[in-house]
Amino acid sequence: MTAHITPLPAETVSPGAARKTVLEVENLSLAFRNADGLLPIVTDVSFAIAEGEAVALVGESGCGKSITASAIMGIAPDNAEIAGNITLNGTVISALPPKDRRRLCGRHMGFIFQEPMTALHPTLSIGRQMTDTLRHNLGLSHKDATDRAAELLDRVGIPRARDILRGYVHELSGGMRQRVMIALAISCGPSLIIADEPTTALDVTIQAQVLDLLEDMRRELNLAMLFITHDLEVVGDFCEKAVVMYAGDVVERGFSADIVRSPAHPYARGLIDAVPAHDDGRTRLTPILGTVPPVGQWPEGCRFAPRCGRADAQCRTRPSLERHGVTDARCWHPLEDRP
Amino acid sequence: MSMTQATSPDRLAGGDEESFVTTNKPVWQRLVANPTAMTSIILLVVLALSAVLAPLLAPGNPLKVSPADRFIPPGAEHYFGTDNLGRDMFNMVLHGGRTSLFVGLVVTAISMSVAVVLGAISGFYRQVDMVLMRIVDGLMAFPGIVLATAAAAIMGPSMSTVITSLSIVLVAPSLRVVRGQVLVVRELQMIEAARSVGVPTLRLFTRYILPAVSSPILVQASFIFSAAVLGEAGLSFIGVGIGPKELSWGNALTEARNYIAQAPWIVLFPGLALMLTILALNLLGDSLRDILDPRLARRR
Amino acid sequence: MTEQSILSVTGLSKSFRAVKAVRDVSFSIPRGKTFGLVGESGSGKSTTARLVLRLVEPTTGSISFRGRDLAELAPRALRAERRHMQMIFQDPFGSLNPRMSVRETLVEPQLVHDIGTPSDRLRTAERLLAEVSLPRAALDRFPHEFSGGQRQRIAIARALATNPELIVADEPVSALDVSVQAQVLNLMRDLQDRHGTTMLFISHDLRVVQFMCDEIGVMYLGEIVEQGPRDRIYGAPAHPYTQALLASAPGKGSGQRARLKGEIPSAHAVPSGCAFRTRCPHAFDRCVNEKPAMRDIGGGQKAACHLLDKAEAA
Amino acid sequence: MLRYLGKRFLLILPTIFVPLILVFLLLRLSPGDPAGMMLGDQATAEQIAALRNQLGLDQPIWVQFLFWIRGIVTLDLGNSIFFREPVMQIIPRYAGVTILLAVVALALAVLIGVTLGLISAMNRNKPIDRGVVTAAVLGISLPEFWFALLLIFVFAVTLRWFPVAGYNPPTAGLIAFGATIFLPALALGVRQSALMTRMMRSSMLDVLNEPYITTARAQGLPESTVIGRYAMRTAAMPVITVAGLSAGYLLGGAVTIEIIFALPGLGRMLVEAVGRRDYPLVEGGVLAISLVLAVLNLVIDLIYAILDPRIRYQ
Repeated sequence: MTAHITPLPAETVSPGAARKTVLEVENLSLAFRNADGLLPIVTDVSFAIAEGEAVALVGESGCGKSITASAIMGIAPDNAEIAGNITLNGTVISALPPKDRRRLCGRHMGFIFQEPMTALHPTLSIGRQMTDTLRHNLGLSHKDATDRAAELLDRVGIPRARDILRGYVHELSGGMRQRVMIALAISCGPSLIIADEPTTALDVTIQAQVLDLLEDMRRELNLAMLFITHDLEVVGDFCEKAVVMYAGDVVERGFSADIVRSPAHPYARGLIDAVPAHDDGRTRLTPILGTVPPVGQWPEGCRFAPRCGRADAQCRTRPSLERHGVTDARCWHPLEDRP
Repeated sequence: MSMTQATSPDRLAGGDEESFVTTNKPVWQRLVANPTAMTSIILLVVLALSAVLAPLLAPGNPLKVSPADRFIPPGAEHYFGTDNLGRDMFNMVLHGGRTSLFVGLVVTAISMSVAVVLGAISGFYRQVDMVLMRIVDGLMAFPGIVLATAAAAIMGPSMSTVITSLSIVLVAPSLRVVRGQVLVVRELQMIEAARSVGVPTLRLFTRYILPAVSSPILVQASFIFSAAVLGEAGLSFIGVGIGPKELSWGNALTEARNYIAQAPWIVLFPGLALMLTILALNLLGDSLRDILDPRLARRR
Repeated sequence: MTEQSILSVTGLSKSFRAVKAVRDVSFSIPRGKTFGLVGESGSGKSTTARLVLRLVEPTTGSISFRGRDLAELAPRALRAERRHMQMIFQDPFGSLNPRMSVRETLVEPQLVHDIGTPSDRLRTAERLLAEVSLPRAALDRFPHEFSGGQRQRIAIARALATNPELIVADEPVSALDVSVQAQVLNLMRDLQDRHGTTMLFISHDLRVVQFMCDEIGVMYLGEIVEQGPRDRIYGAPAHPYTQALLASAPGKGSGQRARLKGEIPSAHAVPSGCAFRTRCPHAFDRCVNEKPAMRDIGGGQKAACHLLDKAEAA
Repeated sequence: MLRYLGKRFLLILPTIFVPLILVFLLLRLSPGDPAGMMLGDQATAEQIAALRNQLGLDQPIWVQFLFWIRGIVTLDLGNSIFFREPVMQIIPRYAGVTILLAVVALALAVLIGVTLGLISAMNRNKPIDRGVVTAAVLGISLPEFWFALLLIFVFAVTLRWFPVAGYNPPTAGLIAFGATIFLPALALGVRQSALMTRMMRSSMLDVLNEPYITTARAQGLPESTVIGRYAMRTAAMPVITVAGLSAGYLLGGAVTIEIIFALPGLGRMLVEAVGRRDYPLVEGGVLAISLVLAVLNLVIDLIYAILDPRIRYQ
């Protein structure tokens, strides 16, 4: 445990009940080894999630949010060099050998992917995929595993669970597939769920249903949830806290409501202003100029500086993640004009 | 010999999509930077030169019989030794290469041209496609060597028989590849975009579809070349190929097999030459595909 | 249909074998305005876009464009007419020919329609590039050298090359990151203001449609269930589907979300009567038997729902 | 599922008839009179006329075609000119050897190919993988008749482990049979095993990149289950396809191998029949090979349908 990191004040989240921290990520860095040496993908990512809490990892494509998730799960590619501490329920898991890491998967951490169509096996039945997991992780008999699988499907709102167990992923609609994925992720009673853009591929009305289901599961099972998304509006609705990433860095961290309403980091502000919001009657949007620098071509110092209106000479040195008002931001010139 | 399987099987893994993705460097630069490609190209150039220059490098009639010089092992006099009739094997291998490469070249040119024309039509007209593809199914499933054998029996073994039957047999896999590519490309958004702009059909084909399918056609051509060389050798080997009056690597092996115990070199050298040619062509095809199809290349 | 309507679609339908992808769609767009089609997957909005341009042949219906019925035009005449109607596609990586430089891409539409001399065409290409804020140096580059947002600018420039009167944009920003999306949306609005182009804008994103469109049609299972001016649709949605769609959108706070039950039915098996009845919270027996007709509810707003009859009767 | 198989069956019919029609046309349309060619130079005009009449060659071509079709459907292919007995009695005598040879070769190829391909994929980019990849390229480039001669030289002539040529049927005992079938099968199977090695490797590498493999790992399943059950199930599909394609190749390759090893098989019979201009037997041989291939392809389709529920669903 390092002292200089300010973990998110979990105690103040829900006054009255002190919630146990499930996941703590400290100074997580990840780089790919290739012919030219190390290619940094993610640097100094720190955050914590308590039980029953949803934390969003927000950013545009290529910011490193998905690879952060796979580093936590222990399923990052072989050529990834990972530094920093990952603590799950009080145990430092980042130091464990791969075999032991694998054992945590399913039983302690569940994963939900963006595309359930490709994330579920095309030629194994839904039931087989669920019972394989249940039998291996919980040592259930075939019959018990099948019963439990049917219960789980029922619980995530899938009608005719027994029939669906015999079916295959291509026979289901998009929403049903994602429900199966959720059932699979919670099947072995994990304390942490990592959901990688779980509703991006779904239609608006189905997206709302799936978000509701995830919220119900989180409350009922007191799950800690890491919710990876590019959509700040979903974050505001669904997650208590948010971690905003840009080019492999955490640029802002705090309560979602604060970040959505009055972000301190110019990038977070830019993301919010770039979206045409309902009822705002604007005739022009406020885009962020330029494009996200590709991995390997990050500028020195603040990585957002080349696209930032507030950048000056100071931004050529790297800012640290510090408390500004109600959120933490990695910025030399955070926005002050907060309500 | 593989006459029905010129489509290298890696294609079946789904390599048909996205093969038109461009990368930054021009193709030839990537070819030069690829050691496998360079090795195979150098090998092919050497083989082609030795075939073209055979009359200079090995003057004299390669079929000239000299009973006094039978079964001389390889040495300074006869680099590859002599055979049962006292013919110089080095001479025979060089001249045999002329036939093999010539047949390969002509068969590739014929079958690929036919495949491109028919493939384009097949990719655009459903009814034609139905008929053509059933014929291709028939040709692909059936061993080409049996058809070629029958053809040779009826039309008599000769260079033109071999070229005709190999071309017919090898059109099938090429046609399937070209047609598959045209079908994939036809569904691309850039084609719909071109149509929405108002690009006429002929221009659509020449400016949009043909350039997009040219890479897989090139790859396929090298595999067809190797299949044709192999096919000619196999047919000539069993005596239904170019006929006994001409010289090819396959022909050279026909008699040789009877003397394998006494003079293994007469089996070794023509076969080695044949294998090197096929190897070079296959390597070229593989590396071309790697270069032109980055989606597959990342696996290697 | 107003006097200055440049495009007027009536009774447009398309069936792919047993699948009725688009059913009896009608709308018209006044010159210089933007009409938005919004809907979820399977709603038929993209097929409608292609039907309007006759990239897909309509099964029935008429498409009146510049005073002629596109559905009746012979292939040659249709191709000539394409000069006046262009399309922008969703995928900025797929819609450009990777073997053609930006110069060739921008010259191509002019060449095909025989517009101007070669040097005119080149000047137009340069002007177009400037209009979409790309440097002149981009002319000799190839699509793969650009980012997604830049490619979409090139696609927009190509669509403008023949100075068309109508542009159909099919999900033009949904493949882009939000920050880039804003750049492209601004550009499209600027260009429309400058050229007075009429636009048919297809999107699944309610926010984007609200930003871009004057008039909106909401599609469900191949039909327009409600249409009207933007502020009416967003301010006072009349159809239960529109209401649910707006309520499902994120950013409204989780408490406010009204939920639709079930999934979108397959286009193979469209429910009888009102297609939306299987998911509608207010469905009653009449919805099973009788297909609701589109009714005018004032202010240019129309919706197809039996509830509107009830409300009137009450 | 039944509909799928029915459809596959219909699609397989051309694979039987196209080669037969080609051979029919070759025989009838080639210059020269088959009857004259069959009987040789010494035949009298009467003899030729009699044979022409017997073979139906004096009929118009479409009548010949109908007769020929009837012969195929009723499996009455006439008498062999050389053996002077019904073709349908000769074929089975030879077919058994060829089928055994092809089956043993295929078994060897699958065994070697799947094993090496898996080892290679699991050790990607390590020395063993590079070794296998190189060996596979060499194997694909190996002309099997030359490889057969090399095998004979090493194992039969030099080491004397196997006979140089000849054939013992399985009824002569498994060891005796094995001794005469092993070298031919190895020679015939080597290119196939190289092809399958490559196929298995690339297919496995593809599948290992699939999201559902990540899911299986993320569910905590041990690597042995992930590879053995989740990855193999899909990675095997292309290998089965190759095995199906191999069948035609193996039957073709059997021609040369049977000649080299003096095996009394269909391929050798066919080449000899061609040499003797025994046309009924040639047609019979082609039909037999077509039928064997058609049955094999149906079996492959059936395996596919069992392994892949998506096919059953169609």
